[in-house]
Amino acid sequence: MTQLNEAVIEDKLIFEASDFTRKSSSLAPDIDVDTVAKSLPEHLLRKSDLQLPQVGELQVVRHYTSLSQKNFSIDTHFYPLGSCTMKYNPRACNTLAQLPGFAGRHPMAHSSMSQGIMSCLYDLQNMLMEATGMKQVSLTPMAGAQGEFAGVAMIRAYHDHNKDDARTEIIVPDAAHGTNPATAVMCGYKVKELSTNDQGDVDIEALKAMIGPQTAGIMLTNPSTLGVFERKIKQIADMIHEVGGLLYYDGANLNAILGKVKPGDMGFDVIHMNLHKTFSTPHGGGGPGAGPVGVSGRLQPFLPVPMVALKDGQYYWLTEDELSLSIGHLSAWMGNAGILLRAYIYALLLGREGMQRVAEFATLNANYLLQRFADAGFEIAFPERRASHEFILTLRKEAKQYGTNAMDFAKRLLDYGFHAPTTYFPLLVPECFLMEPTETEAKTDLDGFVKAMELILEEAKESPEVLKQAPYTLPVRRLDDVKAARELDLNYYQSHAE
Amino acid sequence: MTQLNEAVIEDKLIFEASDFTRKSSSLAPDIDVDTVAKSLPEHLLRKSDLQLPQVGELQVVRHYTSLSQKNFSIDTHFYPLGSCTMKYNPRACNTLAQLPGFAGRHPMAHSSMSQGIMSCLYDLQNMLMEATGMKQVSLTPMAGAQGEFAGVAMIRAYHDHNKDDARTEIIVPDAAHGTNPATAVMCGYKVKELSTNDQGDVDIEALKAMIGPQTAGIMLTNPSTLGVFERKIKQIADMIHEVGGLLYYDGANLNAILGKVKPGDMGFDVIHMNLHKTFSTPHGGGGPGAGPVGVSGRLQPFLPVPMVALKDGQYYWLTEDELSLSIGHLSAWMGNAGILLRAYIYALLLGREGMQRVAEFATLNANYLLQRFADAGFEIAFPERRASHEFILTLRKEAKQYGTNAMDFAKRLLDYGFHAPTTYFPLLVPECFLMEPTETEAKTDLDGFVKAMELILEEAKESPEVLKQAPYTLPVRRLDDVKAARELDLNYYQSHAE
Amino acid sequence: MPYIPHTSQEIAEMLSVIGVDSIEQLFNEIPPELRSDGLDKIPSSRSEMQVQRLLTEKSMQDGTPLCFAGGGAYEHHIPAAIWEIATRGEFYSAYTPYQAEASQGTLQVIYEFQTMIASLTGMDVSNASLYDGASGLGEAVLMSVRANRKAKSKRILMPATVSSVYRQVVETIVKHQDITLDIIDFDRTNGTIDICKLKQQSEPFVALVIPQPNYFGCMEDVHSLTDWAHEQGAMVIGLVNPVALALLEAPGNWGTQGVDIAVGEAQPLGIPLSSGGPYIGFMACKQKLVRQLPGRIVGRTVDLEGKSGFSLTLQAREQHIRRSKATSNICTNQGLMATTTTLYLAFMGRDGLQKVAASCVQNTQALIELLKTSPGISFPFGTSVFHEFVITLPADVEQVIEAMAEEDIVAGINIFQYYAQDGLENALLICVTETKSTEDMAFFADTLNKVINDLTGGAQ
Amino acid sequence: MPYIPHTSQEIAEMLSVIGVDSIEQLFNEIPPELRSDGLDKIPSSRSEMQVQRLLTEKSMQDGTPLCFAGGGAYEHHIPAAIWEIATRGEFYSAYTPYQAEASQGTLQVIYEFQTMIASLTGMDVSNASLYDGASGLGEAVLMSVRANRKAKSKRILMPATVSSVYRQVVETIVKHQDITLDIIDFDRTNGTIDICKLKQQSEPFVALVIPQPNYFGCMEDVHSLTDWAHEQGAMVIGLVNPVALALLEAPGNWGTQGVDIAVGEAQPLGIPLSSGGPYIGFMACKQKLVRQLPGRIVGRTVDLEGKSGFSLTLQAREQHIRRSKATSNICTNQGLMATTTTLYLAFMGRDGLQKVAASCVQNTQALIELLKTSPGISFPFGTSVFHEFVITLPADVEQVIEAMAEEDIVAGINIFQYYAQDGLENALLICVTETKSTEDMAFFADTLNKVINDLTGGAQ
Ligand SMILES: Cc1ncc(COP(=O)(O)O)c(C=O)c1O
Ligand SMILES: Cc1ncc(COP(=O)(O)O)c(C=O)c1O
Repeated sequence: MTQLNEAVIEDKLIFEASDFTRKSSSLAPDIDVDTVAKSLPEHLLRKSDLQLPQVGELQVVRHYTSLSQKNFSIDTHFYPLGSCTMKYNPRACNTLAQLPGFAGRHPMAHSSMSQGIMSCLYDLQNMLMEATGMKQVSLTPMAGAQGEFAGVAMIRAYHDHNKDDARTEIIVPDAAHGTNPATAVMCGYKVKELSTNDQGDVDIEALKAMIGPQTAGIMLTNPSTLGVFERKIKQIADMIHEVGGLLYYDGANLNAILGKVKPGDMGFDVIHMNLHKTFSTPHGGGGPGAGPVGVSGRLQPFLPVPMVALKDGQYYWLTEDELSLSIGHLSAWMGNAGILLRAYIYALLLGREGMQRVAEFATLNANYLLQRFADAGFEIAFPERRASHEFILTLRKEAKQYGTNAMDFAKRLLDYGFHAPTTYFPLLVPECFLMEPTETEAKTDLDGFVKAMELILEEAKESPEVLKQAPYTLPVRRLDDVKAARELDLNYYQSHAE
Repeated sequence: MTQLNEAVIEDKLIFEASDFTRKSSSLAPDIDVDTVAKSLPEHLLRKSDLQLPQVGELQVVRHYTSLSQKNFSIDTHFYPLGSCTMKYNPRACNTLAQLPGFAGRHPMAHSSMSQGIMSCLYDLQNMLMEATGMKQVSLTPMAGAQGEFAGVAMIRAYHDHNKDDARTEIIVPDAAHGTNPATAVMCGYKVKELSTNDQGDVDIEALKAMIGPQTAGIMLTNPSTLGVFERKIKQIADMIHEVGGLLYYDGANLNAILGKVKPGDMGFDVIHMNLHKTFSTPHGGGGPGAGPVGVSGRLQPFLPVPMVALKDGQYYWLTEDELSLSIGHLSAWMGNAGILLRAYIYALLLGREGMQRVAEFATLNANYLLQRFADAGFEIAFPERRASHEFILTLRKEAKQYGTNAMDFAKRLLDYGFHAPTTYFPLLVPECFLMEPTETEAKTDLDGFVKAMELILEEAKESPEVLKQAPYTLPVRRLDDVKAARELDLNYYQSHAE
Repeated sequence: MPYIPHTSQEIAEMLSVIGVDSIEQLFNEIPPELRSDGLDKIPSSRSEMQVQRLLTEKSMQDGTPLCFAGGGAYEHHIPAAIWEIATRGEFYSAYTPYQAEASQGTLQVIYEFQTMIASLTGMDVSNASLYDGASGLGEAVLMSVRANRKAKSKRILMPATVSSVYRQVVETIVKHQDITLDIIDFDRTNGTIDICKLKQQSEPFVALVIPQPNYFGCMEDVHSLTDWAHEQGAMVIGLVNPVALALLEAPGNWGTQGVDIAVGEAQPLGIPLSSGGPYIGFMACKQKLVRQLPGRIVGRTVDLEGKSGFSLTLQAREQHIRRSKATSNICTNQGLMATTTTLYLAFMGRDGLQKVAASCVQNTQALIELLKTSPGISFPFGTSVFHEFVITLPADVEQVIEAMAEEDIVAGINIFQYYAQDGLENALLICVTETKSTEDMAFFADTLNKVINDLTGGAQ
Repeated sequence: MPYIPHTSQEIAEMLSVIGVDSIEQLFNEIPPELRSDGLDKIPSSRSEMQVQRLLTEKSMQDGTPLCFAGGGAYEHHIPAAIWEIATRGEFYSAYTPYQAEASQGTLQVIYEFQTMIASLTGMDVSNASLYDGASGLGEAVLMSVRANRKAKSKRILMPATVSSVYRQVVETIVKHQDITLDIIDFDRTNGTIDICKLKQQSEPFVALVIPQPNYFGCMEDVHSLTDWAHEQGAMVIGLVNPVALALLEAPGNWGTQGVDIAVGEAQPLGIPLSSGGPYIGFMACKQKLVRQLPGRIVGRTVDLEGKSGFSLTLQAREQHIRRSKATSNICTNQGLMATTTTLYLAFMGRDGLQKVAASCVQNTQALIELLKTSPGISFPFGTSVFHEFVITLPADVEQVIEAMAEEDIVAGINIFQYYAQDGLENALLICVTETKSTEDMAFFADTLNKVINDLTGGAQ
């Protein structure tokens, strides 16, 4: 009875609503295209069809407004995606960054016409230096991975500058994010994988065995992606420095320690930060990010350009003209300037006091959630450790006993109105959930989340099929990823040629 | 299997998420309230509890973002609500009206600091004069009903001014909108209801019988709310004028005739416009609107103030100082100025050409829809007439044969993703649907709508219960309006005191 | 064709379904002699880019002055999230929630709005909004007359401490129904209702209006006024500023019984100044008067599965059902502004609103302190105020305002124009909210001193 | 506590569940000697109101100049609806769509983005975005080397008509992988690749980069260049401006086979200038190269009921699966910008984009006509351009730019600094898009003439 007749209008692709004879927009200038085209060299003109959709404006608004409603997001759902730091994103950060004076500024406008934005970036450089305990910060990398690239490139530039060209290896723990080894390779290094012990710490003996004059450096994040703090960090730093290597800090997990401990004090030579995590710039369904790098004194000459400097009350761009050893430019101008601006605004709103609270409440929420899950009978990956801002739960028991794996739990959580935690990462914990509640979630939401997991556990015991077929309440049921990869359909016009 | 466990978090009221001990906002100034309160007279201070919710910012964002998703709206759905003119609302109208220079202007700022906004309002006055064929326009009424009030008050002021105080009656057709008779009463008039003939025209004989020296005026809309054009309008105007009465034009249906025929040319003495309909300012879930009035020469002295005038290149406010016969002020300042601004922007975007098209395509869409419904076997209320921008379908046959009334069809339409047309208005057509597609809907959407109605008709025949229980796919099932009115619950804290 | 999505092929198909040759033919029921000859005086259509440029220029044409005017429209900080959420298409482009099941978003928001307004005013029930504070006061007067049909008069006592523009609007709205507004004079020494003159009223009256704080920024002695009016068998209409209610007693608790109707302008709660509108009138009343309330009302109910939901209720009071016997002709109201107000109060919370109110008081006191030392300025009503106060100037107030405008300051409101016969010569009404910094106030005071000095040739 | 929703009662309950006495105790695994001594140099927190005021002032500090600079970042009209929709919380605050079922909005948008980019470039497949055009070109170079493992060299032919900043970025990105960029000189008379010098290349190379239009605004002879490179057994990377592609042939159709990889900056499609970012690199390629594409890719598939849906696919190329063997280290990309671009193209449509492009060409020609009469200005490469052109000035270009800035004009880009050794003395690169009115162009020309006159003491 409650079913709808099959004719209910399915959501279309914008191309399916298009008709090339439609001319309905108020958005384009009024001009005769053909006449103008005649003034261009004939043989370079477009002869091939330009297949862009022609749809009425109202219909476009409806299409994308409706599509947006199919997303989970931090503005609508609890989103405990581990290592991704999905926290509250104050709206003022966006509205202020879009002020015409900021949005309209051309990157090549003379610096005399750019003092406003430059002062913001300069202040941000300083705040990030203070927050991380590094000597200098360059804001230009456009995401964490580009920050990593900049960092490892600086390590390489440093060794090259010292003519120390035997250093061909970068050490990366097995728990590390995939960007770490991928970056090392882009910088021309061989990757040595370092194992983790059963407490989630780096295996010091293994480390000892792999370092030497060939070691360019090590890439760590602390707390690690296992959600625990590497307690022997000082010893590791000393070991690496002793053999002439440098330490790279992957700052994706900075949320856990903001104001509590600084990477500079742990002995790191270079770090990147993910401002789209710790400083809450929008994730935007996959980006943009911002991945500033900070360095200790010895890497300062190699920082990527441009940076902002201040002389006689005027801000100016610091470029390779003054930093001749710089690893160079990573983007045409100042990276994701508009995102940096949002991070700056967020930093001003938080202030010193707010930053202190970030780590405190992120950690409180994570440890509370950990304990609640432990009490509910779930297996914690590192039960003897404190959680940092995130922690790992393993569902291997459930997988074995009920045949319901981590993905099944994840999909069923969606039905209960919660975004799933990160699944199957880090790779070394079987059937794992990496959970990061962040500081901006209320206790009631954490309790609701635990309750949902308890209910799903019940379902797993009683009718595992329910989980395996989940989700049920979303715009689509479980999707066939295998088909997606085997029968590639990446382009509407190509796949639907006729 | 697909059911969710009962524990899924129900949508709460904001009050249920509140905790008075929470202090989480970045939005308030940092100040010690108690100290300041001491500087105010003690006996006037608030002793009673201030029950406003204390909720975290993220939680507030989530609450209202999620609530918004429970609405149908023009940005998400076809919304053929007759007489409401739910058409495309270009976003630029909103973003430009919110520019700081407009949004931040205090209404009492000196006119030397207000030339920008005043020039917009002045231009709008002129454009509306041209569009309606009236001699002068005052923008101040804040919605259609207030425009009606202003209009009838002017009629009264006119007769009063002429010492013609025997005129105590206003004639209103039975098909008229409820605001018409309600307004007449607010202006101290008795309402005489005029009947309609079976072609949807005013019953001229009945009219003849009721007019005389007691007639202050008549309120008409043309096309009427029956969706047809009153063909004898000139004759009616002459009849009323002959007995010394005036003609009021309810401009809610202006969309039907914009650029095609002007109320001034039909013989009307005073009109109001609903800019939130014809000029597409946002309906906002119930308002705000804007209901400017236009008048012929004889009512000009009575227009409500303020208006904008121009002298020596400077705009200034025209008030009762210069218009001593004005009916006065209807709002503290210039009515819904920000809405007027949106209408002005829309008018600029449409321009002369665009305004011509409004009526053309609104009429095309309505007549097409009418014909499609006729072809599909639905009964049209006035089958021999052209539709204007809207038309009426009566479901009395279906109600009788299948026991499914207009409300059942309406609710079932929601399941199919279409907002229902206006139901049970005008009151004189049984089981009616007043449908207004507007000019901005695409043919494919009209076709989809017809298809849905056809399917529902099938359902009505085969299993009327499906309709009677609809909707099924919305956030709530059919609501109990009787209970709502009987067991009044209008205030959370009062109804849930404990 | 901007905004018209039809292709020529579609137009042809549609015409053929209808059975006509041209769109023009669809207008053939309109008598030809009435047909319009076009819209020549309306400019040709412009692209969004052109309109954006034009409007941006117009918006910047008058600068962004520092605003010290109040008088019914107040500058407060508006949290960014509010308008971002309120202008989401689903709120912004929905109609009045006639189909409740498809409008639960708007309906729940309004139910929350009603609850918040009732809490703020200390009343039982609130409606879903009226146009603005001034017309709302008009509706309140009409309501008091309706609710009091047995009353011997249709006389309303209207203090002169109510904004004169408000009084004008009320006059416009109620004058056709034989209602009279009798103005109650104010006490020249403290700027509040003259209690002695009030108590001399011997004729019966329907209701007394009490503003709090009043137009001069002064606080009325609401408790004794309320009790006095009730003793006379009349109703009390409280006209209140919603921000002030964070610190000042709610009208529902004035005197021993509280007022009967509370009304006011909710613009201070998250709505931009925007040249005077769109704003939003709010109105709340005692439970027993609910059937006399004008405007829409949302009620909580259940669906056929027993799940809680919301719908428009008590519609039998309204014009679309009751027609000529309706409580008011209002139809379209200020729904989006009700949404905004609800968002504002939800984001600020009780704490936040109290802090805003306290900050207004503190800043106002600070500016008063600065001006106390200004030569020639006096404070006719003393300085016990909420966030507005009156000063009288030793120079022509209009000239002062103009000279301040030259310095990009909206100096306040010339109230001499309204109270000329009350001896408030060259009086200026000044408002200071939480938006003003210490530097802003110093700049105001310095500029004012300079302006006065210039105008008086240094005589002060 | 801004953004922290915990009440003190809740904190106490949570600590007790955890079994610790204080939040501080949760940090007890951090060696005490490492603990930080605070964040003293970071300013104290400010309210949203204070930050709004500060940032508003900073944003206005430099005015809103008339912008005639391009060089990789272009001012176009951005329809209002785009950012209103793109910043809806559901798009703005979602993460990478790892849970496909809960991210169909973003995923479908990106699928549509890929389709639009593929259409625009005439290629088979597109990825979901790269950081920006410059780094995208770096990725394209890496991709061509990966795809051509059998090639005898790692040499890339990089014309000097590619933006010098782009070339610098590519250098930074590729230099650790033994890739060499050989710069191909340009023809001094027409500002395009010097075909003679190019054809003298005798050593093998992996790929030729072809910009269209090039950095000088001139149009390269893309067909013969593409065919020539293919004949040499090399790949072709087309570096294109997406607006220009509305009128100019798509790289997929250059020469007989089309390019192998098309890459560029999509900022002109609805993204504000915003001091250089966030922008968005796009990349499309032939089907056979799809497994070498860096970055995310969305595919269409079905759910277990056969309903169509979307998910991230070909993830085995990416760093989170393939780790050190990934096609790139890119993870977070420019998703929101892909959404914006998609919205822009959907709103403008084919017609709209063509009109924007035509308007750019027309306006550019108009300014050129005006400047032709300016004494002392010359056009080293002629005037057959898309929407940018080079002039040489009879005065110091940096001084001219500064003097124009005084008049609130961004005059263009000093390209003398990049091409000093190429004889482009005092060359200025000027861009004119559809945003410039006739008055704007006249103002530009007049001001430039005046400035030159001032600087040369009227010698011109
Ligand atoms: C631990 C870790 N390192 C590095 C990265 C890469 O950062 P980005 O995605 O900004 O490139 C991430 C992001 O997911 C991460 O979680
Ligand atoms: C025919 C008609 N007249 C008058 C009105 C009243 O206008 P408003 O709602 O703007 O007060 C309406 C609006 O619904 C209407 O449709």
